[in-house]
Amino acid sequence: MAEFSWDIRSPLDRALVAGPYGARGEDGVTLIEIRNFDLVQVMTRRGAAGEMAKAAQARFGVAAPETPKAVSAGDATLIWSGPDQFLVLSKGGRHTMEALAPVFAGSASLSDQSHARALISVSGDKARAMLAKLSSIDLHPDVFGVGAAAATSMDHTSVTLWRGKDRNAQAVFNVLVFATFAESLWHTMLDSAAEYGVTISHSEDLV
Amino acid sequence: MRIVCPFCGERELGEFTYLGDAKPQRPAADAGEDAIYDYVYLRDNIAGPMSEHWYHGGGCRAWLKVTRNTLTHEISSVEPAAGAGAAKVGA
Amino acid sequence: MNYSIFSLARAALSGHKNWKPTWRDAAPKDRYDVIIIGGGGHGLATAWFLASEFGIRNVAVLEKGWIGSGNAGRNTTIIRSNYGLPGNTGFYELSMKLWETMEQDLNYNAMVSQRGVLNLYHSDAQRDAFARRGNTMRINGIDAELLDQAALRKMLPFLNFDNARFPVQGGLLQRRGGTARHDAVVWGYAHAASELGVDIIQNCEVTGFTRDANGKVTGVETSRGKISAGKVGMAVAGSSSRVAAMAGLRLPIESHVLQAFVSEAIKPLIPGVMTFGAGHFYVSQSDKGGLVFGGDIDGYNSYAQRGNLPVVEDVCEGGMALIPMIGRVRLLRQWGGIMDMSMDGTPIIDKSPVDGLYINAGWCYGGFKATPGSGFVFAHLIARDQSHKEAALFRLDRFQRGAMIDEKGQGAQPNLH
Amino acid sequence: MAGDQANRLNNGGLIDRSAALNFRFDGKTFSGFKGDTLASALVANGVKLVGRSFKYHRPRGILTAGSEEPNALVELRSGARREANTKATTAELYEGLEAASQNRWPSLNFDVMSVNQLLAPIFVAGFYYKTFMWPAKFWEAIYEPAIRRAAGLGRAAQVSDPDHYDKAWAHCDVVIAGSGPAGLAAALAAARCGARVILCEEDFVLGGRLLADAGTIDGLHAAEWVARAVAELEAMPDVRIMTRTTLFGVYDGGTYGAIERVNDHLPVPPEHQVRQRLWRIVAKRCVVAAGAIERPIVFAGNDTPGVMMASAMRSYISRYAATPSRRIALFTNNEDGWRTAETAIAAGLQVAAVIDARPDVSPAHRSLASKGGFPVLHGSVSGVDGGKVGVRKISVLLTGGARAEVEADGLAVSGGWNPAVGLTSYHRGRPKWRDDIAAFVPDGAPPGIVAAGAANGAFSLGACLREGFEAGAAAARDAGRSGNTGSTPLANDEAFSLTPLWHVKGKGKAFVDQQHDVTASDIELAQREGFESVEHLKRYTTLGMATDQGKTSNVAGLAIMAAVTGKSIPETGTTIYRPPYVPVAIGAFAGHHRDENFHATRLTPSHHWAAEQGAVFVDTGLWKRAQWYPRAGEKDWLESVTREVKAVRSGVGFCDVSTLGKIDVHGPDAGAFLDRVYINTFSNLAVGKARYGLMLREDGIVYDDGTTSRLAEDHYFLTTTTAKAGLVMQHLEFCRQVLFPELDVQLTSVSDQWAQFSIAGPKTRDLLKEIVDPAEDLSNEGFPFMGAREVNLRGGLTARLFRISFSGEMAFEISVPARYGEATARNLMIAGKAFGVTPYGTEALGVMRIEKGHVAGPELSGTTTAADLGLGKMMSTKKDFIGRVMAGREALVAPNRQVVVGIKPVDKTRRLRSGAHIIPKGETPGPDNDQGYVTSVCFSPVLDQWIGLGLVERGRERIGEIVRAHDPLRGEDYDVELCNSVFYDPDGGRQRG
Repeated sequence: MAEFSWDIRSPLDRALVAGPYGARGEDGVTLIEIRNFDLVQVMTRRGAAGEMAKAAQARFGVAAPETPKAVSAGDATLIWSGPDQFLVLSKGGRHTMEALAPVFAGSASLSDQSHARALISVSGDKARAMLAKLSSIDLHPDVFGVGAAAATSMDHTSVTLWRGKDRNAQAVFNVLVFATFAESLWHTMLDSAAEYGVTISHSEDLV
Repeated sequence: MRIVCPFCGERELGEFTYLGDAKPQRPAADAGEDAIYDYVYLRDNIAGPMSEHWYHGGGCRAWLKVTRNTLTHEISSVEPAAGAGAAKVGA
Repeated sequence: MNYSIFSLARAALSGHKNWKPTWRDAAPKDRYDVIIIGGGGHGLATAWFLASEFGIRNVAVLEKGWIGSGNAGRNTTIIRSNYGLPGNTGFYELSMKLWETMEQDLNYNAMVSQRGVLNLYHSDAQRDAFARRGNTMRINGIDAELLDQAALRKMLPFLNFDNARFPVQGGLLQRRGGTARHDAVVWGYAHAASELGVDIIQNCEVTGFTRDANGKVTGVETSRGKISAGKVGMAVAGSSSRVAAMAGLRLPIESHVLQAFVSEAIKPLIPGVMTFGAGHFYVSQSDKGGLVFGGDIDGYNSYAQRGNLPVVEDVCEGGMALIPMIGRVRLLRQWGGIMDMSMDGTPIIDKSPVDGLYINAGWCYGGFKATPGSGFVFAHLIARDQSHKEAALFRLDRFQRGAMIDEKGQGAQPNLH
Repeated sequence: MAGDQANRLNNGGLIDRSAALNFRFDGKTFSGFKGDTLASALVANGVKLVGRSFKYHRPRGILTAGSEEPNALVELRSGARREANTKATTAELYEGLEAASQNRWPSLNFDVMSVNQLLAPIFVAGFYYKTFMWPAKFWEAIYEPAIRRAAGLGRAAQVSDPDHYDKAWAHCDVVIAGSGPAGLAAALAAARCGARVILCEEDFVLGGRLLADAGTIDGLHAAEWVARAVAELEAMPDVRIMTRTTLFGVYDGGTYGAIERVNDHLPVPPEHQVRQRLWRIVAKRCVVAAGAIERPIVFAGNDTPGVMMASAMRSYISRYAATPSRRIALFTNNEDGWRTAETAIAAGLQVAAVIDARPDVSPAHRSLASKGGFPVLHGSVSGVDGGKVGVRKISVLLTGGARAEVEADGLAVSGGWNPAVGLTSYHRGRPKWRDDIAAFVPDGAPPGIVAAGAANGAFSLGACLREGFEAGAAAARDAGRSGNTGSTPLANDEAFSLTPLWHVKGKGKAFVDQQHDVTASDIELAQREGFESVEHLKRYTTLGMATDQGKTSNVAGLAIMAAVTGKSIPETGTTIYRPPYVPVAIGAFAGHHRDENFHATRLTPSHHWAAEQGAVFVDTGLWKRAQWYPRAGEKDWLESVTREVKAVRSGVGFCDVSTLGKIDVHGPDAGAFLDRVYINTFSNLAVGKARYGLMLREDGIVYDDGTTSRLAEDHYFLTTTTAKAGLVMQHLEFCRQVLFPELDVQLTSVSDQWAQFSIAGPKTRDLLKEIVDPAEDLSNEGFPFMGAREVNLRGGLTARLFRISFSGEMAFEISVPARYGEATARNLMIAGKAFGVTPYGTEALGVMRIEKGHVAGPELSGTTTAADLGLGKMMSTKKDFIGRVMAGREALVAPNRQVVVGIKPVDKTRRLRSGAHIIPKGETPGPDNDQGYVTSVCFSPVLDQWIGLGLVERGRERIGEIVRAHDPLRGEDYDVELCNSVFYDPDGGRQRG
């Protein structure tokens, strides 16, 4: 009987070529694809806001976001994704559907999105200039600070965008894009960033 | 045009999809054919402030009731549809 | 006043001092047999056909601004009869036949130019839908040709065949389609109707209807006083709901903004009219040299006669996707018209539920090409109190009966038609 | 090379004499300097004749020094980068620039078409409407092509634009259009308040009129003040200065369109860079400091090369150190025009005379004249001698009636100034007339916009600074910023005295719109023919419709119309102002959305695997789907597809169906919710079962279909068609949030979460047994038809398995988390190897669905009812659902509707084509017997012939009838039989087996 191996492949597996891209000698934008994560959509049931909030607080030690923001909770990030709903993002295996199901039983419906999205982190001196070509959101530091989040569109493609913790004193913008659009948006990102010079890599860790 | 989504804040037109006049209410199942014909087909087609259904499909996926002047495109109010944000109902 | 090269040459000798107004700028009389509300192409054509075909010359056309100030002066000038559903097919062909003799009938050059209208397809499914429509046309005696990619490569080598997200695979061509100079159509009908005694009254806004004890419409109230009439016809696309409301009617119509664009004038570049099948873009080149183009409606109810940037971008994206050589051609002007969007994308030409009031409405973005046909069948309806056979399906009650004429299959959502 | 620039001053100007640039105009090489425009470089080289006019092909020179230029239009660059109608006055000079004059043949100097001037008496406004009607056929064949060739000015490139464009968003508190004194003052005030400021300047240097008309501000020379202001602004992090950027449009909600000419000043954009960028600027407030445009006076010969706007002449002399003429006459009706005489004298040029239309001239100017030794003539210019070599002699009609002549090689004209009212009028606000300056000023501006400085009719330097500063401070305040603005920059308030003069009557053509060759007598003719409304005037004469958008002609045109009708100018009114403020390249509006990037591309989870297999892909919406998998030796697609179908029907195959829309429907009321959106019932579906569902629009027409499975008591997994996935999600959210908010339901799209494959064929179970954990029971009893549940796979993965069939064969759909999609495809190949497993594409999928009579996109056309599709019995009579009532309307239940039926050619070798119409036998095709059409076709390997589905009048009652398939488009007409739409295994035994 044949043996089956179930290789996991990111939707950007083919498109992502690690290394420099675009204008030579420039290093304006850093793109990192993050590959190993669990992502669960939590949708509060009708009238169950209080119960859900308690459950979330108990599980994560922080309040679930009720407005567009991303809340860091130790080993998870809770990202607002719409009214009565948020995403739980964690390193693969930490907060899976199976683990969260009993937590929210009766107070929220869960939907696994771990495979439905690709996660791209954008940083660098020119990150805002590059994102201004893709996003209609105002990313000025006074307006879109650390922890700000938005359910929005980039290049007519739905994304969840939030600002993570700064890295090397630079802003980091995280983009969750639907998996089947990921390669297309990736190429658009490269086109937008090429004039600034790009450094490309991927990571198995949430950064 | 920019719409202030009650959940997301001000967003640009491209994130929204338009449906139309929010005034007609879907008649009850037994309301009869005339009532539903009226609901489906007849419009006041207001020249002035009008309550409209917009969908924030490029954002939080909430359906919104937007009051917008069809003569000037000026938006005077935006509220969520009854079932958007229902988790707090009764709470 | 007769127009020809000879009259022009004679006038030149006298320094063009002897030309008379193209139409008489009339003041309202107390009473007319028929009043047409709306001095656009449809209203003026209706008046001309009433006078020339149906012998009713005591007619006034009331225009709230200057004639042609509505959609007649804001469209992209395309004429065609390439429809696929019963009701539409015959009507638009009637209109096309009238275009073909209009200039001689009116003694006015409206620059009717049958340079061809080409709908491009980009998939097998689209080809099949075009085949169905083209065969409908042929069965109705209308010219239609289905072209494949090889034929198009020869005919229009500049289209994006090889480097495109949705490569052009072929097209449905109606050679008799084309363009006409929109303003000249208005002026031509005004000129010819005026010659037959029709009063064209500008700056005369209708503010209400006068009704008798039985509710029958007996005339109109206007910014220039009351005028009585045997019958009143409304041809006010863009304002249909507002005028109908004065008679207590609600219509299956929404008003939407459609933007249009013209580029700087350039030497001949694009031969006929073409429509992109994988996005929202259509284009022709005017006699003056500008690329006249447009796309989809903005999608929201509007009476503002102007639109927003997303549609401008969407249309230009379509243009660049189809014809990448136009990248450096500059967009010169953008404007918007108010479309009378009906619930099935098809017009309404019918007696209204109010006695004495006749409705010509719901033209969506297709009213210009219908101008002569609409005028003819509306005049027929008003004169004979009976629908012309080619407009027999454009009834107001078709939505109650479930007899919609929905070319796009989008149902009762006007912004999708 | 500077020696070539005979008309270049030795000193002064904002040009870099150390950076000479060579360029070519009409094949001749010239040189200029960095800092020049093409126009200023031509001026410096003594080139006067630059173009030919639209209709009469009259020789034309350079009239202005800005984006209002009507005459000096060129074809810039060559080949694929050729840009027609480029204004020489705004084209920045670069090394190697190539330009050619337009609308002339064979050369600019000798233009054959200038014979049109002889026909000018006939070519009056609207002449074409009065002729060319006979013979009718001649219009398309002869007249129109000739008119088209003659029209159109420049030639566009005939090949794909090789440059790139992009688009970006910017956000700020205050956006400012223009960087003249008012714009800079506004920027300073707003920025000092802490506002986020964007300052847009269409020129490549900041300063606006200060670049040519120096003055003293805060005691500093204007240039020094500008430098300080710019330095202050540049030091502030929230100020963005954008040169080469024109704010062109005002859209709703404080959105502004701007075009940045990023690299138009270079021969070719650098690698990875764009040519131009479209900006959408979102601003809380906007200050329009776009200045004013000097207006001409209409007189005979006013289009002669060498006639130039007075302010433009100053710009060439002061800013570019280039002298358009050596001996200059000035014709003015206002104080400001005199500055040109001052500038000319300061530059050492001769002033031949000043012709001033006003009754009085100030003592200062009188003494200037006597010092300069030139006469001041009270009167008007009535004619110009010159032609293509340029101005030689000027005729003057003196006040009182006498005539005089002035010899000069250049004539500067100032008729006053028109504020740039475009941006403030784009929301259909009409500007208002101000008698004191005889000009329209902004009124009814869109919310959040204010004009300041010359754009608002303030023509003195002091007033410009004050208004700009106040407007900037107010805008920042309105945007919620407060701070210390410092003090207002101060300058003198020069007097602006003007006596309106629009048109000097005289012999010869007097041009109002120079580019479109609209003359004063054309306007009089239009009035005579009843085209009195300004909009009729514009349309009849084409006044103001040229590439300069009437910036120098509109107001003069309506002033002349006002004069002939006896109305005032404000009564006559203006036409509607329309964006863009300057013409914008179509490529910029498209940005990167062109070629393959026109729209996004969606890839299925097995895409790259399928590509490795050599699949041919088809575009389905945004998706790329494997259409078929050709094998070596197969001669065409039909052979490949037929093989795939046969392999499935005799063995097993699989197909990626991940493109179907997939929606999780959760919550206690999920079943009740689905009952309302589907015509059939789902609340009674057992957990672990799937059911086919059909949904209608509210108007009773079929909207979409798909299978929905119940995975748990409160969890359904709904699928939609590929085409409607997004729309159905939107529709369901509408139902949930708007129509039925009382239901406790949650919806999520899981389309991208799951890779889904259909595995079909009699050997499906054999294949699955290889890959599914042996403990799973896949027998008919253990996993019956329409079953749905999770199963474990060998190697540790959990998958969902659905026993549903589109092909009519024994089939399952398997669903795995999407990142396992590619592995699944590979593993299915391994598991099925022994059974000859064959991957199949959308074509084979389509063949099998037609053989089974399943309806799809062509039948779900948006006009068909459930009954039309043969699914009327699914409509529940026990509940309300969307579309129930409207579906019962008389015409939708009429017995003669076109309904789905099977169709096959009587001649089995014949190919059937979609789009053929159905006509009864023996009748002549016509609208009255057009009974339907063929919707879907395929070659059926099972039946070994072409078959199809169609929508045919009373089709189901006519099974067995022979009718005609009439296809005149393709020259075909043949007999077909109407038959049962289920061609294959009509009792469904195979899929249940």
